[in-house]
Amino acid sequence: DCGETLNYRLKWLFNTSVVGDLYAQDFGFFQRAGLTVNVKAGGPERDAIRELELGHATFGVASADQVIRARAKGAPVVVIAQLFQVNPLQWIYRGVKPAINTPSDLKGRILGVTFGGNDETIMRTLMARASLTEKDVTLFSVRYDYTPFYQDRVDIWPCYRNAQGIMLADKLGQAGEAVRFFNPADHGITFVANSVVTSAKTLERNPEMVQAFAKALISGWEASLMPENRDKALAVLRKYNRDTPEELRQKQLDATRPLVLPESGARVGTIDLKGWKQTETIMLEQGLISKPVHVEKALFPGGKPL
Amino acid sequence: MGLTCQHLEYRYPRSEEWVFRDLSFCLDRPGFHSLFGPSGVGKTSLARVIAGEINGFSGTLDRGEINTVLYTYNQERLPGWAPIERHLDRITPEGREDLREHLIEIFGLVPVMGQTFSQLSLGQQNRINLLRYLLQDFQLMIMDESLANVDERSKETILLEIKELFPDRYFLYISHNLIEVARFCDRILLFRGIGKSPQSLTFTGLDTRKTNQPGRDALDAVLLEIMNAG
Amino acid sequence: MGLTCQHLEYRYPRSEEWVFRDLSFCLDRPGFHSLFGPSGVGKTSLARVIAGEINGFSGTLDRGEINTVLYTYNQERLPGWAPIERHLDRITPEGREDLREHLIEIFGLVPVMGQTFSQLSLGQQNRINLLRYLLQDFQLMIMDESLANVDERSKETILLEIKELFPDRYFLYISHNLIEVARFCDRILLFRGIGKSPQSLTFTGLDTRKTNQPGRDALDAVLLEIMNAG
Amino acid sequence: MLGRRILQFFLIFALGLFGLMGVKYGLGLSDYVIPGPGEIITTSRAVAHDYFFDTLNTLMVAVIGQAISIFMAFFVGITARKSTWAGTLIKAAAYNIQAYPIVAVAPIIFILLGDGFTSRLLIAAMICYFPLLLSVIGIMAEPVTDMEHFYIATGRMRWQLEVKIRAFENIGKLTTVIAGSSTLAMAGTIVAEFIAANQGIGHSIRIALYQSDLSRILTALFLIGLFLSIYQEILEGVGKRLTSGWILPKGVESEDL
Amino acid sequence: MLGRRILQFFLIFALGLFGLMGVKYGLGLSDYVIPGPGEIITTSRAVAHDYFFDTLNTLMVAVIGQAISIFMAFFVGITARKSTWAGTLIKAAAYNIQAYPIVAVAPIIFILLGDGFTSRLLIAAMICYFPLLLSVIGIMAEPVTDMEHFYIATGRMRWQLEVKIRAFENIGKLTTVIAGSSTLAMAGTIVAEFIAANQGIGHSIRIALYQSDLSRILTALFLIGLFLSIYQEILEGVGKRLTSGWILPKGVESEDL
Ligand SMILES: Nc1ncnc2c1ncn2[C@@H]1O[C@H](COP(=O)(O)OP(=O)(O)OP(=O)(O)O)[C@@H](O)[C@H]1O
Ligand SMILES: Nc1ncnc2c1ncn2[C@@H]1O[C@H](COP(=O)(O)OP(=O)(O)OP(=O)(O)O)[C@@H](O)[C@H]1O
Ligand SMILES: [Mg+2]
Ligand SMILES: [Mg+2]
Repeated sequence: DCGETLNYRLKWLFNTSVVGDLYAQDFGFFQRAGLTVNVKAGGPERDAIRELELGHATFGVASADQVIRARAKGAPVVVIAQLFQVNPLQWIYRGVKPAINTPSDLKGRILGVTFGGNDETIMRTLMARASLTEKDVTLFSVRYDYTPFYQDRVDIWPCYRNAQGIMLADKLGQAGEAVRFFNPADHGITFVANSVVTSAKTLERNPEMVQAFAKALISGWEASLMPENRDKALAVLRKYNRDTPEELRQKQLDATRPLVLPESGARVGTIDLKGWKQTETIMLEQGLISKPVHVEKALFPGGKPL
Repeated sequence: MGLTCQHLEYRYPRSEEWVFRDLSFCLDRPGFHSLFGPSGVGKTSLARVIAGEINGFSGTLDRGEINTVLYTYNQERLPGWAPIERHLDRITPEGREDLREHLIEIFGLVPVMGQTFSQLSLGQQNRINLLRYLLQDFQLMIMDESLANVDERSKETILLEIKELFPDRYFLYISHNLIEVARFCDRILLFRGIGKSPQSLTFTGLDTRKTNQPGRDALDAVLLEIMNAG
Repeated sequence: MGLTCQHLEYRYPRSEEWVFRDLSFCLDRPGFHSLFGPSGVGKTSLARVIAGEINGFSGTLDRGEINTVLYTYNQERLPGWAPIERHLDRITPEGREDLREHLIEIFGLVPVMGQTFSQLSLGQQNRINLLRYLLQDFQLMIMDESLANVDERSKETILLEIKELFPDRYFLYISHNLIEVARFCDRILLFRGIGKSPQSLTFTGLDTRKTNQPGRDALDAVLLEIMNAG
Repeated sequence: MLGRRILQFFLIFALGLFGLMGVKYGLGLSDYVIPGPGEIITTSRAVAHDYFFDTLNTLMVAVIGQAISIFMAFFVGITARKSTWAGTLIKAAAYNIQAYPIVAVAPIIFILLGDGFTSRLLIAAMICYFPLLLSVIGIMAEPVTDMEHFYIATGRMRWQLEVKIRAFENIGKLTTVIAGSSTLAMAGTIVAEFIAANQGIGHSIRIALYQSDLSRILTALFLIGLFLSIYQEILEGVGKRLTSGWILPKGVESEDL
Repeated sequence: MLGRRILQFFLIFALGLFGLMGVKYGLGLSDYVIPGPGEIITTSRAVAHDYFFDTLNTLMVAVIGQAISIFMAFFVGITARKSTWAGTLIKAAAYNIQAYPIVAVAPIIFILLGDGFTSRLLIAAMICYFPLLLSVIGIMAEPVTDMEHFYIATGRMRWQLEVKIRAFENIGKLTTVIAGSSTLAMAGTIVAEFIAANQGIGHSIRIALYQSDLSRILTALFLIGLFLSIYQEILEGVGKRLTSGWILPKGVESEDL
């Protein structure tokens, strides 16, 4: 059934965070593996795990909290690769504000969080670590609209470091304002971000195909982030993300590289077992799941990329 | 037997006034009869009771041999999406095409067949409306001021023709023109209103037909009789 | 001088038939006049031309000393949100309250004052509508079948009263009842339709008033004259 | 009467739920895709109390929003009813603004009004008023000649009277549209909360969506439907009492009032 | 005529833009809150071409969506016009479903229909049809006694005829609502694209929103308004031609047709 088109549902719209996925598609990585893959954009109303189950997609991208929640509800989802080694979800704040060096520096500030989103989970965990309660800070409900941050009504604002982070920094930079980022990982919070998932059934029935897919995808990602392929990668982004100015795309691509290719030199796609376990622990602490799901069972054996 | 009403009583919902009370009358034979009486006395209400459009009255209403009652009034309208010709065509029961053409001729409506209803004068509207009812099956036709806005000459032609064409049907003609009623109608049901007893009286009119045109004295006699009673 | 029309021509937009062509007539003095003619001949159209509701005619229309023309027709309705009493109250010009009460009395409408318009019988509706127009300022009132659905006795009372109350105004009474027209009207404008020449003829009726009730022979003479001309 | 509407709502909701369960068990889907009955019950028990008050909160805003939108619809509809230049300009403005997706206009609203109660109300009213406006314009633009003739002929016609006559002639249509627009007020408020507010059931739905929690969403939908049924019941009752006091139609209808 | 509507649109849009600039310079807001005229011009030049075709794409879907929603509105409205149990049940169902925010129902729609063209169309139609439905129910529930009497009395009344009579009697109101609903079809399609599609101007707006690019959003709003003006102009023209062929009202109106 290699002739069949495999749908690969991303988590988000086409942007720099999915450069490897698009690169693999456009430069024939899947084709060479004998697969026909259709990479589809995601969005907040999209849920790749649901689509896997319904057969609308064969592979997808989901965040770790989605995977854990789905496992908690019996969805047979398995993780075959972890795309981000560092969670790109960070907080941006204006350079003129006092720096946030430890979580306890959050005290007394107005913090943007997306209620229900995983930034809320992360922020609450940080607060818990710093023994801050909701009385010590002001939580501000974040929407898609950045106006409250622009108007300086909120001190720190959650964003993807490599996407909106670049854009926000650029906009404020044009107005002569410098920015800084607050990265939870720097304070011991590892909360895994996007991973590639498929259903247990697919893995069981067609392990070779899954393997071929994972290999092709990871090769695509590796290639897309190689400095010598920068222009090709940018060309792909230009094609799918025509709306971002070229200059920003370059900055975004450069910011994506360290998030996917960690300094430790681990291979692209490596599943960070410890990170997953901590993610589960955090979710348990925060009451997002009621009992342990043993997420390691959902990770491809040994945490090694296929 | 024809139509018999006994001790009819009715008042409109949420109204305190009785329209009629203890109203009894009888239409004993087919023919062109009249329901006559001053404005507001309850003719329309009674007509709609007989036609089954008003319920909630008390007393007995026995339609006898009459199965099909049609009630038509002068404010009815035809839909405007087609010329009246097409409307008439669609509502003509099979086999009555000739009757239809004949009536259109007699009613003087040939020149307006291609117009839509709202383009007609009031009298033309009246005539079209009556015409389409006459094409239907009926045993009793109640004409509530159906020709009120038609000139007398046309009215005379129309009435005489109806009487010739439908000699065995019942008609109940509501009109405010006493001379007309006295001349053309057979039974004249004079409706006198709630204050008087009996509430209705029945007279016999001249029942003029094409073949029988009574003289002026006969007319005067009937007129006098009715006027004295009203 | 009163109302003069010369060579009036009119056809409805997008219609090919002329309603009237080369129509000329003159109403030379105040009084209760009539516009008479068969159904569909163009009475309503002419009335609306005179009232200024239809434009786009050609020919000359000279209203002379008449500044205010009111046109009223028998299908008008009063809004239903209040009893007619309240409506009448609101549209009575200052100082005419007595006139209003008097007319209500004469028109036989006292018992229905508390009802809303849709709760009235057709003839009651007719009367209310005419009544409110009579309370307004006017020099010429065109009554287009305004009393068509009212019984003859009420009609007579009403017409005689109107003539007494407004002796110096112009009225143009449109009705299909020739006897009525001949009896009550002064000038009778017979409208004969596009086919005939001249299209209109003017007769003089009996102009019956409370104080002057002509006999039957006079009536017969007028009737005959008009019928021969029609 | 109250019973009937709520009964109908229960029926419809139950049907929807059964359909969903049919899909779930028919396709053998996990609780993540479509939650099972057990989970739905547990979740709804857990959140019922909070959601109840959230929905109540939303309903309150919706009621005010509806009142505003009725006002707006009549205001714009009456001003725009004539085919004059000014009338068509207002109409064009109203139509154009409506075509803009609220999410796109919302940032501008927030800039101007902040993201508090006012914005929420304005967004709700803007979503709700337009359908009302269409009906109001349709009704207000059409003369009721037989009724208006007298007032025009005697120089008594004022715009208030014209509006009153036309509204009254079409009171049945207006009450249908107004009662129905409560639905839109509710939906509008929820959307407003979804994009702007920190409270209300729209806010709760947003959180549940982020957490992919269909059981919560179903609970929210249940409460929304229930509250709306009750509200509409009340509205229609009031409408009926208002109009039946006014009109006693001549004809067959009068019998079965 | 065509000129007038577009002229009006330009006027309105210019007014809005001036208002926005007024706010910007009045409050001294920086370019990232509200972009300045220079940036707006540069951006709109840059995206005009793409956005033009996006909007065209959206308009196409909106036209189809509107057709579907007219069909749906008449279907539901006609079935629900009687106050029978079945009629009120359908009405209750229609109303309840409408109260649910589309964003909350969207996941369920995606589960059932996938994320293709169908979902986009369905969402667009669902947003557009309800206001139509309200008008259709209002109109269909009200007897036109003087016209229907004959058909009822002679046993000729069929539901098709009843619907035809009532629709025809209210043709002016219906055309107003239908022409106006094009606005809602457009808004509905944009919302559908916003949450479901990967093309169309709704999709572009979504991207612009994530990039917080108000200049692009303004460009998109301009194009949406422009296309809609043209579409409505056409619709109203067709409506006028259709109805004027049918009705020649007796009365003053006939003069100024
Ligand atoms: N819907 C209604 N509600 C209350 N009262 C009504 C209603 N319709 C008519 N009436 C009253 O009932 C009485 C009889 O009315 P009806 O229409 O039967 O009179 P009618 O004899 O036909 O009069 P006309 O010759 O004027 O048509 C009148 O006094 C009228 O006011
Ligand atoms: N809106 C219209 N469009 C086209 N023709 C019309 C229109 N209104 C009336 N007509 C035609 O004009 C002619 C005159 O109509 P009008 O209503 O003036 O007659 P009328 O003398 O008042 O008749 P009636 O006594 O029946 O009321 C009729 O033949 C009619 O068919
Ligand atoms: Mg009557
Ligand atoms: Mg006439």
